[in-house]
Amino acid sequence: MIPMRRHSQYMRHAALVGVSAIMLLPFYWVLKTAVTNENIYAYPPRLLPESPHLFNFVDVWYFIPFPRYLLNSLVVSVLVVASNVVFNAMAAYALTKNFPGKRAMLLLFLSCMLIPFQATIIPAYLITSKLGLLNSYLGLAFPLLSTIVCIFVFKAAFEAVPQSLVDAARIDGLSEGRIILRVLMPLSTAAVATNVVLAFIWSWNAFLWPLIITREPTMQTLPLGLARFLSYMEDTTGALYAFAVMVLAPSIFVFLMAQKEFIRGLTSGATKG
Amino acid sequence: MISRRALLKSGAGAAAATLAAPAIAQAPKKISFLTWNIIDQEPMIRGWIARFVKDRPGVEVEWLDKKGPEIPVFYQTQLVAGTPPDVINTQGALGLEYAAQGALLDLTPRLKAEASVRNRFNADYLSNWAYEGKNYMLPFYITKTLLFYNKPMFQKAGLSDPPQSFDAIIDAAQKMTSGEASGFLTLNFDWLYWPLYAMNGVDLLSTDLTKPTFNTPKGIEVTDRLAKATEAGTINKISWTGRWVEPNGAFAAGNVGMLHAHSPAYFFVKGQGKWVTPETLGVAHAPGGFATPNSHGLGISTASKNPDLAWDFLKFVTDEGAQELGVNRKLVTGNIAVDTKNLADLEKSDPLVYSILRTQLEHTDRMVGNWRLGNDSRVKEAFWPELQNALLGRKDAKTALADAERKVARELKRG
Amino acid sequence: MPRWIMSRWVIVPLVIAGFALTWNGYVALNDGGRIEGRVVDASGRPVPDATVILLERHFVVHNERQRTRTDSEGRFRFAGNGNHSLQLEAETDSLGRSERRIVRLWFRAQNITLSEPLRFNAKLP
Amino acid sequence: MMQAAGQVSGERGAWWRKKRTRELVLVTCLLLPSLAIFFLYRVLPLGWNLLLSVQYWSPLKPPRWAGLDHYEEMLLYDDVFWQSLKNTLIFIGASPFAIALALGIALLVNSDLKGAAVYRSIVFLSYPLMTVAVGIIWRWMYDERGGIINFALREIGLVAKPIPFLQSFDWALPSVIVAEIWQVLGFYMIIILTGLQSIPQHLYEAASIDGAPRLAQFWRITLPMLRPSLFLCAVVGILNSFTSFDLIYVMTNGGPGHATELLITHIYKSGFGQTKFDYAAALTVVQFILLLALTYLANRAAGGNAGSLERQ
Repeated sequence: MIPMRRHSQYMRHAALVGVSAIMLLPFYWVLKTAVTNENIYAYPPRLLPESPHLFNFVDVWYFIPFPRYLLNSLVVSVLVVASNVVFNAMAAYALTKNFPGKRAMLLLFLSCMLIPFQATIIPAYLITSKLGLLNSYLGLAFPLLSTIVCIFVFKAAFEAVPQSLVDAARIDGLSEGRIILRVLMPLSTAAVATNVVLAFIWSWNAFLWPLIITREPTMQTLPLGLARFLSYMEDTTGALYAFAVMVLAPSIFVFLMAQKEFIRGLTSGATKG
Repeated sequence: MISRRALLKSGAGAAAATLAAPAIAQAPKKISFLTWNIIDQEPMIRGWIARFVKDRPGVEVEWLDKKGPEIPVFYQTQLVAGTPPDVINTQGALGLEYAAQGALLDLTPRLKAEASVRNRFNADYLSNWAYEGKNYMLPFYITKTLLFYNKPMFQKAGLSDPPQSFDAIIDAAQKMTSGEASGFLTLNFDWLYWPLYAMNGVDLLSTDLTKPTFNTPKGIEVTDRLAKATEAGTINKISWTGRWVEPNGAFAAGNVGMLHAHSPAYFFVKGQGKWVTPETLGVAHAPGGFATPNSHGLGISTASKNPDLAWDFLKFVTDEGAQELGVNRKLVTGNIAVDTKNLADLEKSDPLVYSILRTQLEHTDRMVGNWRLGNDSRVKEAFWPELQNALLGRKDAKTALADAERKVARELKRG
Repeated sequence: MPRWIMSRWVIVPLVIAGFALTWNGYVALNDGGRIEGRVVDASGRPVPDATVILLERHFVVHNERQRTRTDSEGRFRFAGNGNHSLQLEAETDSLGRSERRIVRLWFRAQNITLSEPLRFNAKLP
Repeated sequence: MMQAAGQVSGERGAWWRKKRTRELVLVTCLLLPSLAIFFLYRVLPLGWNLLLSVQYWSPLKPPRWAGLDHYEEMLLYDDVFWQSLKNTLIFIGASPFAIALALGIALLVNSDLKGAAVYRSIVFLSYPLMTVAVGIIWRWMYDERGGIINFALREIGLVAKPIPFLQSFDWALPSVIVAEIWQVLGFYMIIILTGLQSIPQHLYEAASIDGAPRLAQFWRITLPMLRPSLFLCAVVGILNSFTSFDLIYVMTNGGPGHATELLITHIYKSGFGQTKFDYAAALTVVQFILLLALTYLANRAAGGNAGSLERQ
């Protein structure tokens, strides 16, 4: 009987290794192209990089003001992540309460999710210009300060916290705000991690909104740097793929750093009532 | 502007109410200059601005450069918000669309007042940006299509000089097609393929631009022959599916007989094609001298607060600036004096580029594919997908052109 | 020692900051913009008094920036180079042009001595 | 300063009303920031689009009443609309396959396998990437000459001549869908893992005691309990029909012809490419209604209520 169990374990490992290989192939392919300069239209493509060198990364660093774009993207992402955690927690806590019109509010949130941002560019720009936030970090971050999926993640995490704990805290005379901070948040650190990673991803990858709202090149973010790179180098050299690697690295870095909490957040946030 | 944002950061932050107090600071006279993907000439353009501002105290010029596909998004959002850049550089017929919308200033009175400026430019190219008889833009740099051909492939197929007619193109292409090699390839964006129809006497619209006139037996016959040639591999399929990197890359790979494209394609092909030398790359006009222009123009936004300053900047760029631009980027600027001088120098320093740029100034009276339409992109969206279906053999030529005619007529009626 | 010091949210940023500092220190020490090298003919003999041209890469085009001549032992020296991607080429009336050497630097104006000399295809008479 | 408790309901009513109103005030204050942002950047723009879709509007000309002309134009004359609608439905229709694939991987990873966390991270690694960069990578992998996919197919001998994936009318859309699934697969897997681990173990123990085979356990226990997670995956799948705008913009830009045109790219091209803002607004309204209907259907199918992540 035991070989049967071990046999199924090997089968599972084999399947997962296969899946991982398919998922990792594009990463390898972009890395391989980033470190070589051979004519990338030659056939057959070489599987192993031929005479690899890292100078493409140096070209990218100097071709566009990479540190400046990196700084802009980081500032916007920090702004978005911080506000996301605060606003989403507040909204989620409100949604755990029952008040008249709660179902309507949930439906409003769900339908807001379905409005594509690409179609709302012009009114969004007009509103931001009325608020005087054009060409500023706050303006870049404004539409992303709160996201609906994250509110639901927090809502599930708050509902997983036993009601008895919340009532005990209220009896001790804690104010609502302190209840969120002292009782609910510590128990849902994993949901916080989820918020951090998702908010970071969506603010870091925003492409169309920064394009519209920034005027000076010094205010642009990394995706716009990539678009400018694309326009001029027309992917004929390895440098474009070196740039893609340098743009992907921070997202992967943040995910791997917050990965333990993030996975635990999504996997235990909504459980163990 | 800045004070309001700092106030916002320190204030309630997200709950920002609409602030009533506009900051009326005595801003210096400022104009903004939006260019189309010319970031590689940053030092030159910064130099222009420095020189322009030096002897005009209190004037500021803000320079913005955007990638081609991003200019419509950026410019129109700014237009709606009422803060468009004062001077804008557009490619092909996009400028006419903005003029038709009323976004660009009519330059005819200024040109009439300063004949010296008007006579500076090649009249045919200047008239490319005339919408309903009024001039809206000045040439920044100009290009039109020509025929590049692979001399070694020509010699191998026993051909000596470039084809002089549509049939000659098809025959020459057939002789060179074998295995991976194909005979002919063209670019297809912004009507660049239209000379193939013009040399057969087929025109898209009537002279008064009100009715489509391409759905004729001759038009169907030409489309059919192109489709059959594509089917047989004589015409490389990338002509109808590629955009810029694919067609030029294929010609640079060295197994395509002819490339019908405009002059900037040369620099891409030279960058990628090791085989490209003055001896191996042939340059000629398309049969009949027909060519579709794809030039860059400079216009002034009607909502500009300093139109005179913008006009002054326009005159500066198309005179002093043109000289530098022509030399740095090896192109033709439409400024007659500058072009003749640059071409004279180029004849000695780079004969191949000289022969290419010379074609851009010849047969300028036979320019086609440049109908002065206010809704050019809509007519193009109505016509091209149908033609593409026919050329790729997904529809027979007759039904494709009939569908295209119905759609183009509808777009023309909508205005 | 408080536990959070050892958490990765502190260790990793510190490591990155450390690496960035040492790297910038190294750059500050080595960015004089000096380029030295030798020019030899096909058989390896130094070529005196050859013109050496330094070209700088600008987007996709290489523009000539400086010229210098080699000394009696075929050595040449450039100063004040501000770019990170260069090409070098030697030229004499008798031997024509040498191969065009692509020189890639780790940072702008990095001081460098060519490990391989610039080689002419032809031999000195 | 509590009043004497003896007074009758009127005063208790006032106090009661005061507590409820205090709670209502608290709820609105907590919701205010998020609501402000959604109102400014989602609701107002939708209203703007609604208003525009019934007018002839262009930036510098005074708007004229258009009634339902744009909708009529869309339904009767614009066959690119029908093509992009078909493509969008195919795009959304592909997400169940991706969800099934993610369910398979989640079941494999969810066991006590050594190193399951490593596999989990690898599969999820593709989600945080920038879609523009993913588009560049996949466009390069699908390349006819230098791409790895064509190379692998020819080495295996499946194909004699390389397939121009992104230039052929029938291969372009599936290729873009595969790239999108590659990126979103990890996110589906994580959501399903969330659901899997919220299923109490005692249900499985009871079933195995009764001798129910593993497959029956899956159909009667795992799948029904996973309904909220599957609903969230379906919603993410629906959202992807417009969040993958960047992927299509970089990979094929709607080409060849309109083979990979989605509603969102058609909206973008009509609005900014052809300066038909009023027509693009009408398209936006139609897309919003379509997505709302699809979400309602997914909600009904999943049986969950609007708060999708809420436990039963």
